[in-house]
Amino acid sequence: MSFGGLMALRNVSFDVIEGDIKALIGPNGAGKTTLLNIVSGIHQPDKGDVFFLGEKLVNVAPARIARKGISRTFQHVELFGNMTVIENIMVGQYARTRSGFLSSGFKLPFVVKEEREIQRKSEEILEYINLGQRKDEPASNLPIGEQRTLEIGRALATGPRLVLLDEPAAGLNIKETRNLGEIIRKIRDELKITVVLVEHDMDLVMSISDSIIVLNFGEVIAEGTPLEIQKNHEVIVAYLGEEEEIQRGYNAHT
Amino acid sequence: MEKAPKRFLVVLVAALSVFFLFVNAYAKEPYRIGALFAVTGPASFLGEPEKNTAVMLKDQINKAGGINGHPLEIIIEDTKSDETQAVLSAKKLLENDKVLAIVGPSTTGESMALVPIMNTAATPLLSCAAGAPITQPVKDRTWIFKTPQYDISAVEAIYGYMKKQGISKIGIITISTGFGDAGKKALLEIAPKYGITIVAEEKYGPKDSDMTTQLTKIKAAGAQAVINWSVGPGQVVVTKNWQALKMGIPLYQSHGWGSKKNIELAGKAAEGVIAPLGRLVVWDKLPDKHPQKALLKKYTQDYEALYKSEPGTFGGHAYDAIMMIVEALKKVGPDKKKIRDYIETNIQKWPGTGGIFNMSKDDHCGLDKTAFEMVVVKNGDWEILK
Amino acid sequence: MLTVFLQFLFSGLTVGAVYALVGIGFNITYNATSIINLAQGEFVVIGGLMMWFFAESLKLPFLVSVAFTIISAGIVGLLMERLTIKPLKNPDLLLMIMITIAVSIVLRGILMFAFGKDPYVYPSFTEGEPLSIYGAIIQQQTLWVIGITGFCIILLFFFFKKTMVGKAMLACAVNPTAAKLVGINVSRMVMLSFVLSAVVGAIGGMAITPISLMEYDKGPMLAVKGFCAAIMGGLGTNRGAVIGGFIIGILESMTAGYIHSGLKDAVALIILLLILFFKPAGIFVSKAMHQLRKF
Amino acid sequence: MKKGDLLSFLIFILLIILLPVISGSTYTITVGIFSGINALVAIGLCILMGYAGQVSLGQAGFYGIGAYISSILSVHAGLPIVISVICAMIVAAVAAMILAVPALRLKGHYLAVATLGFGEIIYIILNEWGPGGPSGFGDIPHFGLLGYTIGSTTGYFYLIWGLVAVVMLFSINLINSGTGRALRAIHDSDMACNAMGLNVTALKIKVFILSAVYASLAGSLYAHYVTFISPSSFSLFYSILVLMMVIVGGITNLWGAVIGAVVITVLPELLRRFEELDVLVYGLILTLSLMFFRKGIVPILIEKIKKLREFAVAKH
Repeated sequence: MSFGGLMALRNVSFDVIEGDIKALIGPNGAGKTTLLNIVSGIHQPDKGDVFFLGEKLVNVAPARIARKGISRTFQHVELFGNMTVIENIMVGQYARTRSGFLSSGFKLPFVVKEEREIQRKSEEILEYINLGQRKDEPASNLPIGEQRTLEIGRALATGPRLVLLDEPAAGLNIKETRNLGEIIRKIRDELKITVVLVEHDMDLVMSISDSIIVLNFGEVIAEGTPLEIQKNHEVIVAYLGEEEEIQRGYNAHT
Repeated sequence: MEKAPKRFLVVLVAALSVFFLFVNAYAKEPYRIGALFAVTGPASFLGEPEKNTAVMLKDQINKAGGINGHPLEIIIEDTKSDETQAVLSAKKLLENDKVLAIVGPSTTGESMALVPIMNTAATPLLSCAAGAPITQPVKDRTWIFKTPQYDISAVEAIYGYMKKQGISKIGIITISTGFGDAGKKALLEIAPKYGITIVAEEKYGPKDSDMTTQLTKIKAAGAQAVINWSVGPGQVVVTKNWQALKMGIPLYQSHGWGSKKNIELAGKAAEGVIAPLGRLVVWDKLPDKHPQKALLKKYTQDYEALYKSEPGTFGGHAYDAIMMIVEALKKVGPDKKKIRDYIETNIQKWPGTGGIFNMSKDDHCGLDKTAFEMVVVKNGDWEILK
Repeated sequence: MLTVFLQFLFSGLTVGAVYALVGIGFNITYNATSIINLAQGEFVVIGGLMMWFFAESLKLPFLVSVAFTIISAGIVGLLMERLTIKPLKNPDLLLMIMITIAVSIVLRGILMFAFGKDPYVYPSFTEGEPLSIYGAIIQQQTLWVIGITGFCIILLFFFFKKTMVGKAMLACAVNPTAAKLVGINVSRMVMLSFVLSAVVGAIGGMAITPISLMEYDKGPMLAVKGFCAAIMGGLGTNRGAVIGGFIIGILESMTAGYIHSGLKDAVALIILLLILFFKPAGIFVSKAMHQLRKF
Repeated sequence: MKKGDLLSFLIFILLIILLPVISGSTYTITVGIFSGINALVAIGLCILMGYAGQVSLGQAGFYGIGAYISSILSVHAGLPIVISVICAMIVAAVAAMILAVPALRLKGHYLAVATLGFGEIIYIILNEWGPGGPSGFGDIPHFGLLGYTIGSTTGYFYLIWGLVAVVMLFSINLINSGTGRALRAIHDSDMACNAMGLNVTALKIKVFILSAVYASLAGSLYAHYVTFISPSSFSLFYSILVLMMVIVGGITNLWGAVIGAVVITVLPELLRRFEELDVLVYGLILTLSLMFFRKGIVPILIEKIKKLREFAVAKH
């Protein structure tokens, strides 16, 4: 993948095991979001492939990828700000309904039934992510923490097999982050949905991930369990920078 | 609160006195006719003089004692050159103002839109637009008349003159509006009858600023003359382009050319331009015994004194329509059916601004090519060609 | 053959130059505000009619008339911005555009009231015989129109690239908040952009009136054509508007010449649509640049 | 249907039934007829712009297609009018699809120009090849159904406003359904819609088609009412007029489209007394109302009613 001659990702290859929480970490500009964008179809790679349940995802439209079962959240929250909380969740389920223009306009019985079903299920999801109380508020009125949770709820509403979370803890306080961790774990354990997570909050990453990949300058520099990653020298260099490493060495000498 | 009755009384007295004044001044109830003109919008070059004419005639007639003592009331509505507005205005005149007859509208499209309404309302319409379909077929247009000459008559006048000049290959250039389109159809239709071949047929939009391309094409096609059929600034631009290109072939214009304003705008370029014009614009060059001369002179001079501009052919259409209705009212009174019948049967050898009218059961216009004179621009003035 | 072709080309250049100037007018306001000012066509009309008023009716000397015309157009632009655009705090863009349409209706009403419905004309800037190039004829005024267009473009280029005010105006376009932070008076820049676009429009009007005549309701047609020119080249780039204007003008003239004059507007529009479908942000705007803009 | 919608709808139906009875003058009813025709076009544009966030300056094109196709079919092919009207709607739908597929990739001003271009091309086609050319063509039959012709003004009023009611009902249902939600979602964020698996392009195209079909229906009704049509009624001017209706009425509310259509149609009638100055007064009223009622008439009314109600509740 390259942007205007700038190589954003190269030779990146990894697998995600079904039912895992996989974290993608790396310094700013390492290419994490780009990677998510490639998987969800927003960007097309110059070279290489993405496979999901045995199907090739390259050159497939984002909406179709979503319908195949990959759902996501965004680094900069992309809620439907003019709609209420529950409506946001309900939109998430629309792609799986049969209602179209004519059937909706004529209000055919099956449309009414589907709508009732969506309503019920949306309330369920809101309870699940602890937003049941705020269901009729405009989404843009929520504090950022709840907006991020709502975005996750909306991603779940599409009925995915895999959710991609792009920095879900950004801007959250410690308590909110802990709640978030709970929710992500519940997604894996109770809903059996695979999670790929891009995150800077190392406490969160280390506490919930089953495995971690580290990217730097568009390349994978390490892969393994949280424990392995914490000890990896290259990762420390990437995060703290070469100079600081030398500095530290110099300090050690004196 | 207690002041209210007193105030009411004052108002009542005032209203009553106004009413009695009114009744005293006009012992008889007024005859009310409607007028629909495109005072604004793209066809305002038609509507403006028409409206002025209507206002002027109303004042003149009332000053002279009205129609058999009945004052004449003309309610003028602006159709904004738009068919929908024409329909609405006509409905208002018929329903709210209960008019005896309607003069106008100014354009063919607007007039066509009113045909079913006038037939249903059984009220005469005297259109000021030229299109032949307005009054044809007459059996479906019982209540519809028109005062402008047919486009075909203007074309016949041009072709007749061309034949005398030995011109047989022409190029035509028309404006892409109803006016130009009607002209184009007439030009194409009767060309064979006069042995004329149209070697190039061009168009331009009403707001176009340069027609040299079209004229160049006409010249390249080997035409011996150009006919431009349009109204508005387009005819001046064509004239200027024609001169700039030094085309070397004569330029003919439609009867829309009949305004001194065009000569002014085109300046020297207008020299030598030929057009079939109603006698209104050349009244001062007519022989004194011509039946139209007296009325043309009076109308033009009155109009110019009042509005400081010339009425042009189009104001004359409104003049003819109003005068026909006035004459009918004078003879048969305020009865729509009788007005219609009077106009159809009694407008015979009737001199108007547009020509000598001869209405009949089969012709609700009553003019032919003799309504036109071929006129050339010479030294910034009109000159009748023989 | 060459003669005929050249004649078509000259005709296209004449018309195209005017479209280009109107297109540039659109760009000036767009660049400072993202608004498409649909009263731009009325500015052109004001230019032509006021010039007639000063030069023909008041019989003022030529240059004085030009100066007065420019000043009066500038005042109209200023009033328009102060009365209708400024009072609205962070309004919806679509609403603003509708307001400019409403203002154009008002301006047309005033012009009709003041000048009536007749067309006006005054003599070319220089009297004399048209020039002949390979047998094709080019009127002196056409050269004036093209020359003035070129002059305006060069002047605007230096204004935006070399002067502080010009740079400040561009800054407002790219990021009004940041511009405000570095001390640029954004409100004044917006006002200036309206004045400038009115002046550019009026200059176009002054130049074409001897060729095409001018009447109160010529504005909408010019606005539509100029808008198409600006879009074809890519909104915001003056180079685009100029080339877009000339392309449309020449396309119209060539279609009239070689296909049929009834279709000249249609062919120009179809080409415009095709360009948009393949290059959704116009010829000279890259996709990345386009994405920076909300509209 | 929500409670508020139901109430408005019932009031609406009542008004439709009563208006001709109260007014008594066919002039007023005729103004009502044109308001209704314009309302149909405005409702379509309102869904397109207010709900799906797409601009169109080409509605006059579809309006013209409706008028011309159904007139040509009923006059020259002798088809029953209902069939001609439906055929016209199909043609408009196909035209909308052909335009929408490439055009809806554009946004903002570029989309506006693409639709404007489309509308103008239709106008030129009607001018060049339409029956009668720029002069237009007449003697189009009045609307009829099963051998019964609707000739009276009142009959036509009920026909048109009955259709407006049906279209309104359909549109309200649509807006309040899952599909309507999806449309509003497009308005907010294309990217998120994609992530939700919504086929944004297909939805946009469908709304565009819907608005075209409404406009086409309105055009057919116009043609069979006036019985004469010419291209000048279907120019860019009309597209802008409809846009004005939607904005003045309030773009975020379907009732806004109806109210806006009525206001913009009635306004010039009220301004007749100003004679030639009416254009100026019309422009001034538009400018001021756009500046001071920025959200549009209906949303502002709703706000006021809400405030009144809150005030009343607070008083208790």
